[in-house]
Amino acid sequence: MDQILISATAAARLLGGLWLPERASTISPAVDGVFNLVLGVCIVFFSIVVISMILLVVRYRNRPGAKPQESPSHNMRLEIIWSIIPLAVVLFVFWRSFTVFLEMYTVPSNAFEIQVTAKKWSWTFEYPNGHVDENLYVPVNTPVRLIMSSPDVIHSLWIPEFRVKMDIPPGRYTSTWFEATKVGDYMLLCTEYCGELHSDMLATVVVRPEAEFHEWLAKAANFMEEYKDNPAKAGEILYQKRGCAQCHGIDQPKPAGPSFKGIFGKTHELQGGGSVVVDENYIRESILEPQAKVRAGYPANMPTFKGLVTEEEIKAIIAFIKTLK
Amino acid sequence: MSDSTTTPQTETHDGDHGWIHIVPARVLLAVFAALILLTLVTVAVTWVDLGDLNLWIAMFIATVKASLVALYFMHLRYDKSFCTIVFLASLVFVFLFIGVVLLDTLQYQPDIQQWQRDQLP
Amino acid sequence: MTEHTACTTDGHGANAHPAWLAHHFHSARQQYESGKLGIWIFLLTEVLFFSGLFCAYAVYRANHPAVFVDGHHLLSTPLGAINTIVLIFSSLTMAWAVRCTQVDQRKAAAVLLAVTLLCAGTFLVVKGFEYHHKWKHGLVPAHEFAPDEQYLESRIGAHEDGSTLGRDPAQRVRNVRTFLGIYFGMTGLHALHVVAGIIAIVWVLRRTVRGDFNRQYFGPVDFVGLYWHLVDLIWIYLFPLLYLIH
Amino acid sequence: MAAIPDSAPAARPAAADNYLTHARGLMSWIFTLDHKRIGVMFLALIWVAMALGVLFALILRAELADPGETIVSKNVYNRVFTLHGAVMIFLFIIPSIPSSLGNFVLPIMLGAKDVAFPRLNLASLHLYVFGMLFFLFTLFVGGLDTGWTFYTPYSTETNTWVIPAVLGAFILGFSSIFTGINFIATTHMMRPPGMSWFKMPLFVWSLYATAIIQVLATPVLAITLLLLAVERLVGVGIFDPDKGGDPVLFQHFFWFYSHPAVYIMILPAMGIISEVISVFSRKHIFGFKFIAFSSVAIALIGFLVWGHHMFTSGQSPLASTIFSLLTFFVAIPSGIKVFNWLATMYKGVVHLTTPMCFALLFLILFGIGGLTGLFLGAVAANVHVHDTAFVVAHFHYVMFGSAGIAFIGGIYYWWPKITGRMYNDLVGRICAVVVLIAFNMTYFPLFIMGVRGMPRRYHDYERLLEKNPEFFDLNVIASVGGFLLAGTLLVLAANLLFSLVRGRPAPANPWGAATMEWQCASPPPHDNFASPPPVTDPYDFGNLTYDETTGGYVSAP
Repeated sequence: MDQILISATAAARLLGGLWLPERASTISPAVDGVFNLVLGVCIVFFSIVVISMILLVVRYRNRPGAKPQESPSHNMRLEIIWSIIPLAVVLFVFWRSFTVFLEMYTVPSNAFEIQVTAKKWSWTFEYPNGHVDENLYVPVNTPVRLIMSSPDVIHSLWIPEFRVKMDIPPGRYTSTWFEATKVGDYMLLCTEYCGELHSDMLATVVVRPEAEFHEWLAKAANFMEEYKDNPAKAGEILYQKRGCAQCHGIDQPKPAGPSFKGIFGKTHELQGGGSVVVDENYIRESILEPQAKVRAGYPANMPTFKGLVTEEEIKAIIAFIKTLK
Repeated sequence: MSDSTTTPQTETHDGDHGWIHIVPARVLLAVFAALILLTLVTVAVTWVDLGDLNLWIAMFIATVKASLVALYFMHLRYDKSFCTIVFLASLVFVFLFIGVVLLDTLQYQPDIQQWQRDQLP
Repeated sequence: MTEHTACTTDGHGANAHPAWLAHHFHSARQQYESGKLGIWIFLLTEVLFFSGLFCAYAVYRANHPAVFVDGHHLLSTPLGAINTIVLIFSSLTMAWAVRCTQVDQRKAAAVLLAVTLLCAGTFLVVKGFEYHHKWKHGLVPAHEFAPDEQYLESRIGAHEDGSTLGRDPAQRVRNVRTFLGIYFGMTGLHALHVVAGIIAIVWVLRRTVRGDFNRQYFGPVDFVGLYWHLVDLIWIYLFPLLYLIH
Repeated sequence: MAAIPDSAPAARPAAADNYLTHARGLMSWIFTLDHKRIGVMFLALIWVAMALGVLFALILRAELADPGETIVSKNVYNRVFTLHGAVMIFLFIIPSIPSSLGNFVLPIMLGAKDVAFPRLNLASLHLYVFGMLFFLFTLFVGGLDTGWTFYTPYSTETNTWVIPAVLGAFILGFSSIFTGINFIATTHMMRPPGMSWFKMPLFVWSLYATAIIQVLATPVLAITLLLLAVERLVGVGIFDPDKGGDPVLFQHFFWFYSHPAVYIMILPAMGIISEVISVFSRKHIFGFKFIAFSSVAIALIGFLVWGHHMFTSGQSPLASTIFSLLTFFVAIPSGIKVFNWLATMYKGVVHLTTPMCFALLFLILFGIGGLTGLFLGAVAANVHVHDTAFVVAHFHYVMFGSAGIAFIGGIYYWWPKITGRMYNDLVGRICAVVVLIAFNMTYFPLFIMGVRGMPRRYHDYERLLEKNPEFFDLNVIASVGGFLLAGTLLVLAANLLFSLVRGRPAPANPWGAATMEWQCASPPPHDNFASPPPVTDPYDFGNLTYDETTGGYVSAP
């Protein structure tokens, strides 16, 4: 029943909002302007072609005894007209698109920089004060610059509401910027095919007023102190924030990585024979050198977290895994 | 390459061999000698360090040698002009391809170097 | 294009269809010129085929000059020069063989083709020696690329000048690996084309000895000749680009 | 011309000596040098390839009908969309028109006995079969999951079967190069006396322009695929960033071929449309020189624009701006062609036979497909819609909707000449209308989804439904349309195969066309013409009158 309800509201929304998603960044109106200009050009040319085609077919349809009338098979003036006019139109479209592209490309100097790392099937965002999160929190009405890199394959960051997209090839930095104008939550998608869980590689863009954002950032940065007495809780936050959840399930197992539920203290077979008891240093080793002892039956494509995780955070994660009986 | 220059030439009768061109032996030998000479020159030039100029001199000499081979050994001078058009077209598209790819890779090179510097411990 | 002004009823007039003229061609000239156009277009595809490697070379040379400054010391210029001269000589003998076929000197053409084969063989032998020399020092850029450090030091260390001092060895190994990747790519593909050339020349030699060609029908020899000249032409560019780097 | 009497009893044609009955036995087919037999064999193989591609498409559409995992897992879905792309492009649409219809019709259109290099033509066919075997091998051992673009570094590190597929595409590239060499040499050297460049039919012009692209662009694909295979086997590092390589360099190499390749697909289709619209409007083609030169212009400018596939790939803004400007120039010749076709129909007598219906369908779908290319040419708009369902819709409208539909129109146009049988015209016309509806049902929703936020190659769009609940309905419409479209294609094929058994024998010139291939018998004799017929204007239908008894046209003496 609810499926029908969703479709009904969706159909209404579809007809209401003409095509383009919500405009939530400073560049969106300009991009939509170019988009609608090209849409107009398309509708005009398409209707010229189709209407004249229908008229010609109906007017000169094959009636008995109809004879083709004499008419010239070449007319230089006509050819010039339908070469120059389309050329003028497309050059005008190019000019409009070029001016908007210049705006999209030049980054304002006072931009708030966030390091983005896209790796096989999860995003991590690192804020200037060192806090790492799996969602993108940004202040509203301030330009934000994303400096992106990938350790494995090409990914691509797309935020439809901001009209922003940039591929992230490995081995270099690529960057893009936007200035959010509306508070709210938006979806961040990976649009360059990157393997098995390409369609699960989503994150949320959380736009908050400036004050609220900075307050959140400060609190989030030192959650480790906050949970000093309760490392398991800190471990659980890290389990979410660092993308472990993407591959290691707890209740419902995931294909990419072994589940964490009740594994502490157990012995597990390893790929290529041998077995290991799951204790503190096996977990620590698997975080820093994941390829060292790969559990049998799972693909060995876990990226290393060496240099991304502090000793204190490893202890918190171990404490968290212990609690998962 | 559509050109209307190759409208069918009339040919008097089957017997005429006007279309066969035989390169005289002395031309072959002269071209061979020139090529050997140029090879020695291009090797000799490397002993003199002229910085970037070396590459362009080497390329110039190689192009001279290549055009000698193409014009005389490959008959381009004596054959129908369309064969030359085909050969030049291939060079045009090679330069287009290399030129634009170079233009682009040079532009985004700083991003790569910046990333590589960050990887060094 | 041919146009028969003296067009008789069945289109072929007095001279019956000679054996070497294909049924869908009107005259020897049409067959020869079609073949010439066809081989030239094939050479165009060969030029563009190699353009990919020349483009990779240009991109690396423009963006990472150090790769070539380090790498080219590993090649021996004398061997490269010998190969160039051998190939140019084989081009001469090939062109001469085509000339002899056109003037019906069948024996001379056969001898010259044999000499061309000999030169091609020499080229491959010299190439083989170079490859073995690299392989011996572990300089083949495979998955586990473990070059012989001491050999690298001897070849590159000796030429250390201001620009390359103070570069850490790991970077040098990366540079050498990329250079060797391009070196083996270009010369390997060229060597494959030399082998294909040898097969084509053997085929033409066999037909020359069998006496298939005459004054009016020498297309195959000419076209294999053109292919061989292109192989030589590509080497003319490869030699300075790989061996004569400063 | 009165509606063709479809119900006439199918009298078995007298066993005249034609290219089908000229020689018997399997060997006479496998090692034939006759361009007509090679064309027919290519047609059959291309139909098989299309069927395989459509099958993969149906699996994709069935999976996407429901947000979660419907019928295939993520890994299988990734393999199916890769094989769908690779089979449809390398095995179906690149060789489709030039190798089958082109091989059959070009020499007869020039009054020649065969293409310039018959053995090269046969080698092209054998290479096509050899390449197809590679793809079938990849299919049976589990397929590959890199996407038909083989982007590195994913294609160099995935453990699926990439190398057989890459070698298959490498071999099919040579089959395409050989066809290109053959057509350029034939067009230059095999024209009959008196046929200058501007007395040649426009289909020959479009095949000539296509051959230029095949010959200039395919070698670069060959070296790219070779480097990819070497990269996987030996790990040289040209495209691997850890070893100093650059993945964007691979994209430059790949798209330098793949953009001109889309013009290899569309130009022959435009050639067919020029022939069909002129013949079934009973009027001389309008602006012959402009259509001919716009084919060559598209072929040459097509080499300057490959960067518009890489606007968001980290390509420098300077290069993006240059490519965007040049992309707009390449749109102009296509516009000129469409306007010239419309001008051709002016004051003519439009016969709505099946080929004409598909030509009009081409005009509509190419209208939508070509114009949506403007969104992708403008950098500002491209950034939003790149790599989304919008792009998928655009290239299906241009490849399937234009080149595929024109291919079907071309088969229906030359079917009487190839097989000597007439098909049921009414079934063809009805199918054309159903294809119009089904096609738009299948691909127009993808435009809307792409703009609203549906990326490309997504197996599961469950979480996207929160923001865009209409994705569910649009995907359902698309899937239903997809199955309807596949069914119509089946009916179109069955109609032709049925005509082999029960079709009326076809007269030499059923449509009243003035190009040379209609002046020999259908199916044509082994040697086409004893001597080339007199060269006339290929679009002058003045002295052709309809003859009731044979159901075809005869030229008044």
